[in-house]
Amino acid sequence: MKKLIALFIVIVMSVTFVACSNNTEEAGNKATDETATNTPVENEDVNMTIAVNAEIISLDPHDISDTLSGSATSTMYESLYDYKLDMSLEPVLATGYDVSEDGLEYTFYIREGVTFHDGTPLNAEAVKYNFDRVSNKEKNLKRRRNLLHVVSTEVIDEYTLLVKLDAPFAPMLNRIASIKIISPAALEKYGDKGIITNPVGTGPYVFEEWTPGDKMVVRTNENYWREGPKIDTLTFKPVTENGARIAMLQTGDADFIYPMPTEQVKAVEGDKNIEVIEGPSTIARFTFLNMSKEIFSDVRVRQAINYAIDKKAYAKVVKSGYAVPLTSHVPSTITYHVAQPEYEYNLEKAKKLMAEAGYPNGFKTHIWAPNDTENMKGMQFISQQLSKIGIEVEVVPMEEGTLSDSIYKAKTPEESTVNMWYVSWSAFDFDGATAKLFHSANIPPTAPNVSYYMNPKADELIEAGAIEVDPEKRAKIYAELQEIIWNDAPWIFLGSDVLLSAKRSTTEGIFVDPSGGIIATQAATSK
Amino acid sequence: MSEKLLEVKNLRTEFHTDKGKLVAVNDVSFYVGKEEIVGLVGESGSGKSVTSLSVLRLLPEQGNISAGEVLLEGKDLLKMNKKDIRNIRGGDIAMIFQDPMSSLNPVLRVGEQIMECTKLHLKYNNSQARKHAIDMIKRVGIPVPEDVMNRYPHQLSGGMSQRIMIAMAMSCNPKVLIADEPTTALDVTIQAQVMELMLELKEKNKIGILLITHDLGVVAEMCNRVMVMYCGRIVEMADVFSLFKNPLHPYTKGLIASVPKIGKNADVLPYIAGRVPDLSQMPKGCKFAPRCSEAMEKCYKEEPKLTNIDGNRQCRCHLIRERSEINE
Amino acid sequence: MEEVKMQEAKYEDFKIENPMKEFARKFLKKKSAVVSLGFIFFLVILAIFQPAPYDIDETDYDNILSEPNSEHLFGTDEYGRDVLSRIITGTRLSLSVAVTAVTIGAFLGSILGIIAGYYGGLLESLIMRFCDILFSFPGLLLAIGIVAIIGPGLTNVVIAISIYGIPTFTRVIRSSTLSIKELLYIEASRSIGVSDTRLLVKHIFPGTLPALIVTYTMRMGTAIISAASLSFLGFGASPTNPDWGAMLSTGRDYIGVAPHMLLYPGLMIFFTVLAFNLLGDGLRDTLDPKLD
Amino acid sequence: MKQYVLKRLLNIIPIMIVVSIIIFMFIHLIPGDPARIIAGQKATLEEIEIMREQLGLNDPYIVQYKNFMLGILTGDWGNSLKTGLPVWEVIIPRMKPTLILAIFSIVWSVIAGISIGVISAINRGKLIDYIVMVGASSGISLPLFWLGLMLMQIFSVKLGWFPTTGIDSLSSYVLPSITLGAGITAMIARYTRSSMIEILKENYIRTSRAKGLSEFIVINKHALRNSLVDVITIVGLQFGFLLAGSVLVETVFAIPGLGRLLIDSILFRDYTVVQTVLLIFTFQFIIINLIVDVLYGVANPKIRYQ
Repeated sequence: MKKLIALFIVIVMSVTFVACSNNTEEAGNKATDETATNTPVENEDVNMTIAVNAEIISLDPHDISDTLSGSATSTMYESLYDYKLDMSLEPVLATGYDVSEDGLEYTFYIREGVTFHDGTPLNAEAVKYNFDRVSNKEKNLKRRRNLLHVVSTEVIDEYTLLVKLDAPFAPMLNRIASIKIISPAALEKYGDKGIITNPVGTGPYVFEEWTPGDKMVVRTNENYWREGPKIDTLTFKPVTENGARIAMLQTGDADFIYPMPTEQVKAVEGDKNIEVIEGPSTIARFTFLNMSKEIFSDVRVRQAINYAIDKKAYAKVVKSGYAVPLTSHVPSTITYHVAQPEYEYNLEKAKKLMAEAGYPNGFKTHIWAPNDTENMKGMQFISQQLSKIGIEVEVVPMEEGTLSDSIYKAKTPEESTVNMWYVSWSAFDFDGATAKLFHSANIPPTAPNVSYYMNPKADELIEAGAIEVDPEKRAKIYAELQEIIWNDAPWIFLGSDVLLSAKRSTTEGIFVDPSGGIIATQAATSK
Repeated sequence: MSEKLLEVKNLRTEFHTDKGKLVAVNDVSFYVGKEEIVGLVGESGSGKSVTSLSVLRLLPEQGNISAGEVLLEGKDLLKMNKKDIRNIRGGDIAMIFQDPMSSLNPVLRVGEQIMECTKLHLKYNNSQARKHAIDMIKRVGIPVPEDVMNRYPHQLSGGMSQRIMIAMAMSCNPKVLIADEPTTALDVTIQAQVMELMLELKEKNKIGILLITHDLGVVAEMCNRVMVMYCGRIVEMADVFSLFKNPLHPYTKGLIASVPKIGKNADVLPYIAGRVPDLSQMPKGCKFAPRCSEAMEKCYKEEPKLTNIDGNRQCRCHLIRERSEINE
Repeated sequence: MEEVKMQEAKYEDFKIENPMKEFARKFLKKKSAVVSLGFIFFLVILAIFQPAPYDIDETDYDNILSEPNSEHLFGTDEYGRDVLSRIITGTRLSLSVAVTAVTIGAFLGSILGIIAGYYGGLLESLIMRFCDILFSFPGLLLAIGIVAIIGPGLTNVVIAISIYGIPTFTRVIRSSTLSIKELLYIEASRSIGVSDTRLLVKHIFPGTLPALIVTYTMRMGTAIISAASLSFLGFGASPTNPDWGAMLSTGRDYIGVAPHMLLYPGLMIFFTVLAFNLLGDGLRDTLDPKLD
Repeated sequence: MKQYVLKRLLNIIPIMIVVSIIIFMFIHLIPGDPARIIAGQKATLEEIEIMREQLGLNDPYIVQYKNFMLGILTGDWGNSLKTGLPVWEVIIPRMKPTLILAIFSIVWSVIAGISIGVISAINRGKLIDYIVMVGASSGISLPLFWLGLMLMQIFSVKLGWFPTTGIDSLSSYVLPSITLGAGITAMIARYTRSSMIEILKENYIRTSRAKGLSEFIVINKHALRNSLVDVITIVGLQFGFLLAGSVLVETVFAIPGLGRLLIDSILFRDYTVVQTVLLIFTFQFIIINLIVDVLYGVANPKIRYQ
């Protein structure tokens, strides 16, 4: 201890001595010393880094619900079918499927010659093992919600699997696409928790390391069954601070960033090494209007509000220009989307509707959303716009947990205290983008139909659409449904995001799909 | 008259404060001879401590010696550069202070603090310094010096601390020792021991001592010559016998009268009325005039000069001047 | 000079300076403190009169994020609102958040501190343990925790900052009370039979004032920074309010694009906090309370 | 001294019990249903109900607290609700960055702070003192996150001297530790300065000057040793600031440390992680205070442990 103190005093003495005797150089040395130690370890590997805005929560592909963990697991795992960039489905670990006429039996033909990273082969048995794991009620895995209609799975032969449903379910293939296939041998070996940190799949990359909260590194799978990436390793790095993420791209510490903060596009515009990539999304941005509340019970008020919002200004101010107006309750990237006549920005019309509804002088209300800057910006914008038709909107940012508590604690519409909720929703298929938000059975606390939209006709169409296996008939049902919802205006229809990512100009083969998933199967770099 | 070891000539020390410039010591001259103890007496605030600090140029930042000379065997300390004066400090002139407890560094062992001196001035190495320090501690009359060496100051009593201070001061064989109220903070019995020690050191080492005190008893017991200071000026200087027998200055008289004497009935102890004036509120004439029972009109207007009397004495008083003039 | 001063003290009856005058004389010598006081005074003027050139809620979607120019000296924000106007108007909010929070903390903390210092015993142990526990949750984390429980928003920020200011005041006031209690005159007046309450109000409380004033000033800076930090972490003021911290938190999204949104509110916070700290330093040197 | 340390260690037990109750209360007072948050917006009610049951959230608070304490005592701290990993697997990788950041910051700020304080004290009243002290006040007055962003903008983005974020090399820690240490440096500098000014008035400093010691030795040996005794306490108190500051700095520089983990876990209602991190924070805070007290005793021989 004494020695420590002595050493310490010596250091301080020398510093004061230097400072006393020579007052020109005080600081500055430290910096150069530190950079000297910063010589990167020579590494033969070609690595690419993707900086993302959140942390990877888990690497168990069956027990995640966030997009980013989905992207991360997608580097190592694959499913029977998967989405292409245009949101259509293509066979991956399956080669095809049949569906029985009653829509209750699906037969999947599994791709031959594919092996897991641990060397075990992919076959029908392995897929069954995975489906059974996901369906297990005891395990309560997050993906189970996608297989609720599955009653049983049967192995027909080595590469054929039969899946039986309890009721016809039109988006079944979309749900199957969400189930990634894990090596059964690895699951046996590591267990349900151990698999989180020891992923073994069939994907283009093999797991290398993951520090929860920090980066995940994967290495190119040499034995990938199709053409894979042209790099050695790929790193996912969570960088929550927007400015920091861009700085990484500017300095070359990152090869690809997602999301590219919309506000910052101008900042990188002049940089030749950086390309900003725009893409459509499945994300709808809107505001629930709680129809069980007196003020929003009149359709004219809800329409007036929609007329009073300048959607172009919304895109410009809130999304820095990177949003397109919503033309239905689902974004145009969702199959069966039909564009509806626009609620154009028309204050006169809005005021007239308000007056007709008995609110010539408007009313007071409040809007809720999480307390991050982006959501707060959206809320403020709505508040500013509605003030022009006399509606005084108090902006109430809430911490996310509190917000969900405040919304779901209401057992009945009468108990609900929410007035407006500024929110976004993203789904892969029409049913996913509709049922939970508009079916009368899905009002809180069951699900987020926070508009308390209860229209029997809409309920009927939602149910019919879900079991209609014929695409044409389905399209008709959904076209009618969209028109009804649009005219009832249970939401303020604001916009659909344009997804922004940015890459170094050397980066190739990394894409963001409309759901926000990062696809790096073909990653390559010329750096 | 013995050889002048340390001589102070016309010393003037000023302080720069937020109330302006204050003269703490004005035109002070005296000397200390070999094997001599010179007393410097006065109330608190009379400038005696400032005088002693001025000698070694140890004044706090705001203090400044604006005139005079301090000669050690003829060399002017005030003209030396910083390095040379440091060689004098603790070397040829050592100093001990009023409050021994606070004058030792609380976080350093006693031995270390003594050894520091000899290592610096006599260039001793560690073991030489250690041996010498133990020797010095023994000489100031502390048993088990080895044990004391390893103690921290707070583990010592007041008397022991002052002995250590003396040991430290004496460890480099100084020619002059300046002792600023060395016994004030100590118990009476300890006081006597410390004084005894100083007398003994004076004899053995043939040093000159400048003893600063407000205690006339101490002066009477130890000093050869005495100077009385008031408001930064020397008001009277005499050998110790003459001073006590026949004080000239009214202030000196007052001081001597206010010392309680055993045997006399002291129902009412005489004291000097009033207080030492603030340095920033100095009266114009004689600084003592406001408190002086014999003050005349002249005393309020004109400051008296220090006058030689009987060859060996000096006094700063209009009365004395007049008398001596009459005598002449 | 110190020795001389010490000795002087015994002879002070030549002239006793009026304490206010003496305070003023000493304080005026602290140039940085005087400048700071001037700046704070300026802020208070801004807060009261709010001489904002533009309506702070006036949006201009065609003129968003424009750089500082002759029309908008500090540029415009993401809705095209005038940044300078929002900063000026925000003065009231930022100052009142800090003042309220620190006042509540000071009030509760002082009461606890005086009680602990004066009565001692079990009460003191209880109060001081309470403070230890509050202190064992480091700094801002306590405020974050409190806001996490009671939700974000200005009122709650005020509550959180008040609570986490309490132990600081309790400790300072307690030790100040203790040292005053030791003073003879308290002993004397107690022996005459003055009631405890009177003693506390008439003698002890005024004695703790210097420590209180200095700590209060210093805490103002801490409170402003804490409020801004809470806003930065998303626990703070509503974005509709022109709160400096909230502006900063929005502004950081535009770093690189519209640095003025980050720079000016940041500088404003910095200068304000600096002013309070320098003023606190000056007051401490002048009032010379015993702080531990 | 051994007895004293032992006594202080024993004292930690009741404090930690109270702290654990407070933490438990804190966690359950925060509104928000972890089951719903973890399950996500698209979860079914049944899924949420099963999760709630599995997490024991339907049990009475007393039972939950009992299980929580039993778990801690038996070494089973539970699994992170968010990732499903055992909490320690989540926490341990997060400790290293925070620790390195804290050590870097404290070391540089102690060295710089004391040096600045000493220089300022010995030049009291001069221009350099004035500049240094206004600089130190500025250090305290800067919002941490703002300073971090500005430094990053200048030194990483514009000049490219340091990596912007992350913890890939030691140089990644330079800007974060400067940011985190700035305030502490300023605090220490101010404290050292005032302590030095007081100490330089002490009698023993006059003694050491009267011994003929050079000003350098007087300052660095005699004065500094004494001032360190005071400064140690202040350094100890700064650890609280350090922990809180690390939350902000880790956010700005994307350092996967404990502070960031805590905030994320609170937002996610990952109770098991929140309670463990809070216990670690308070425990280390208490331990550091104990170490500081002991150090104080070592540096200051006057203190005797009773």
